[in-house]
Amino acid sequence: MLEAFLLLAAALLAVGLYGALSQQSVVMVMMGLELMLNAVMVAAAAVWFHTSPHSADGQLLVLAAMLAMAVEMAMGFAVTIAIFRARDVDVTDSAGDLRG
Amino acid sequence: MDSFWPALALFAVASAGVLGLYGAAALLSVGEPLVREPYMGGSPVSEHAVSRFHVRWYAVTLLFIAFDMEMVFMYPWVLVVAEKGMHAVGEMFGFLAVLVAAVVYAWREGAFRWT
Amino acid sequence: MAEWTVFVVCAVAAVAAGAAVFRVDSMARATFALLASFVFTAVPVLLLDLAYLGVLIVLMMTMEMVVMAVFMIMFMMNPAGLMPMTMVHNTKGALAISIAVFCVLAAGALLVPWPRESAPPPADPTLQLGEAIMGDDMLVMMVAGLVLFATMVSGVVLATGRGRYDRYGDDLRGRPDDPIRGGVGR
Amino acid sequence: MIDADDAVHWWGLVLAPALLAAYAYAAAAGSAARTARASGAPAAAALAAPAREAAGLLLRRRRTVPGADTLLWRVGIASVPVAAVMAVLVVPVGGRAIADLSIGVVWFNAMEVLLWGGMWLAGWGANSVWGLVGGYRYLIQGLSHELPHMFALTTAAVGAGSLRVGDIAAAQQDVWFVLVMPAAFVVYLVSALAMSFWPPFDQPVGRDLSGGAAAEPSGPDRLVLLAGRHAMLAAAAAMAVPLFLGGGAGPLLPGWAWSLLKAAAVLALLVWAGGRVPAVRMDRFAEVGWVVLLPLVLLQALAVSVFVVAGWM
Repeated sequence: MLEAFLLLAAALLAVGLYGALSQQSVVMVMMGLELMLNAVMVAAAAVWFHTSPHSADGQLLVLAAMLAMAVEMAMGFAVTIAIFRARDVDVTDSAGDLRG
Repeated sequence: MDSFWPALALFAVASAGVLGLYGAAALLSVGEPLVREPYMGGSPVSEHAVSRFHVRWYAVTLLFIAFDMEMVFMYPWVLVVAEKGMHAVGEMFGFLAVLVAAVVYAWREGAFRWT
Repeated sequence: MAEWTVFVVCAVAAVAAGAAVFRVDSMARATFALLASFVFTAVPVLLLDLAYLGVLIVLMMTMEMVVMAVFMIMFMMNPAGLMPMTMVHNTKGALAISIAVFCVLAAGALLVPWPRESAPPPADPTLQLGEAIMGDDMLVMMVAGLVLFATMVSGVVLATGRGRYDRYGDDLRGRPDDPIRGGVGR
Repeated sequence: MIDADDAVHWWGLVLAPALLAAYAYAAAAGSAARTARASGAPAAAALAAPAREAAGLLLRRRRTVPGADTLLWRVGIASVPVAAVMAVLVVPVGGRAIADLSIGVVWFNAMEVLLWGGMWLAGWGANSVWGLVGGYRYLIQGLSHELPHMFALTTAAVGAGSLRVGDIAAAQQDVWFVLVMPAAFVVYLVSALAMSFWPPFDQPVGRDLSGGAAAEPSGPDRLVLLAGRHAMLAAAAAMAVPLFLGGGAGPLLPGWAWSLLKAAAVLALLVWAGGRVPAVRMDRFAEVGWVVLLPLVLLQALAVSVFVVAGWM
């Protein structure tokens, strides 16, 4: 059963990676990152249950992934707002372009 | 250990109720659906509503996303606070005080106002 | 057997919904496909006896994805997907990398001899989590508090276009020049 | 997980949604009677008004809007009553819930938050400006009341030292939590009104938006949305009983009767207050929620935690 959960996590991570690599818009890139963190949560929960249920480390890893997701979202949106306000773009390719 | 089968069953019951209403309406209602422009108080509709929409409270969303992560820790904390004693209360409310300080800062900057 | 069925259905649905995020044109549909993916992955977590974490995923992800929808609609040029347009680069390379990563991870998942724990899981995993947060792993919460504080302050700094000095004037003595009065204060 | 637990009451699968529907109807009839009395019409005739309206909505020819995202629209509308019914999974009547989950409080919280998505989709899917603005209004209300609401729930859980709703009700043998944590109770009632966009928090379906999120839904869509709204109010009122009002505790009558009576009383209070309090605009409420309600309920939670640790509760 652990293998099945890890396969699910691997599939979610791959889908998220595809999105994060291929999308141009900052918000869509963030959605890819969220899917990858989702995969981390599933994997951490499954590994906790099957290999080390006596310690809470697996559960804490799920919480850490959730926290990372929230911070990533809040900061991602804040930076996007700041860039958008200054430059009127929300596309990663243009944000890397340093000329104003 | 919790059983979530009742939750699944209740979801089935609730969905069946909603589908039943739609089914009854399909049997009882009169005529084909009428396709009409959205109600605009009589004004002609000049564009789709589902276009870019600037919310004026975007700063609140950022604060909320950060602050609500605190609940992730507070719910399990509830189970141990009586046993761990005053030290646990101090830890949690110290943590909360830090976040409230950020809320006060945001208030002072006017982040809760529509801009 | 019933659990296995639920797992397979939810796992397939989670991956399908995750893939739909990058396939649909409508940004609203993309966001809610991502929410569906999260809800479907919460069910396998519930199957692992992690009642708290599973329900927490539904709770937190619903709120986060609705906020995500707000920003998707604000920033995307074509939020309803009414005009077909794509905003992607290097799809082939991304696809190749993703498939390669999946193959490596799947091989790892299947081939690595994972250690097995024969001890049963704790009676109440939520209690275990609470004891860890308040006991040995207190550092996690302390770090989280500081990180969240930093996130909130820097989020306000970056996101608000009009701070204190814009509202009150340079000497901070004028009346705030707000389009709409707030509920508390001046 | 697969074994049927002793704590699971399967008959509740039928009974709880039926009771919820009855309470939701009572809320609708109550507010119709209030409107009728205010306009001088006989209040008794208004008791059948919701049934007439529901029948009319079932029979009426429905309207739809060009360019509507029908899938998301339907999903959003349907999720409102479904979330309300799912929320009562953990609400005990006389000490018996369908399933008294060990994390019942979190479950209730999660189900009630599903309305954020549902209401936004109900507004978005219609491709109507008024509907969309209504959906966004619901979100900012949610962003303003949700944190105080969560801390109100947590305060009750701290008082009992458990997230199980049954334990919270049982912990009030000596003193009801409403007496120990009045601020949390008040905040809970405010958030109950706001989460079911009941007056004074009815801006998401406000008249100034010609109905807001409910402007375009017609026929069964409208029926499902409005029924879900009333069901959510009823569910929130029912949840207040185990959280703050001692659950099924009371003299003479059996526990289930007390649970139902208290839920009816809370629901009546909410419906009555909705008609008495001036409308609260969400642009004002955002700051009030964050700067007044949040610190207030946090101080309440701190006081209760200290009581619990000191052994006074």
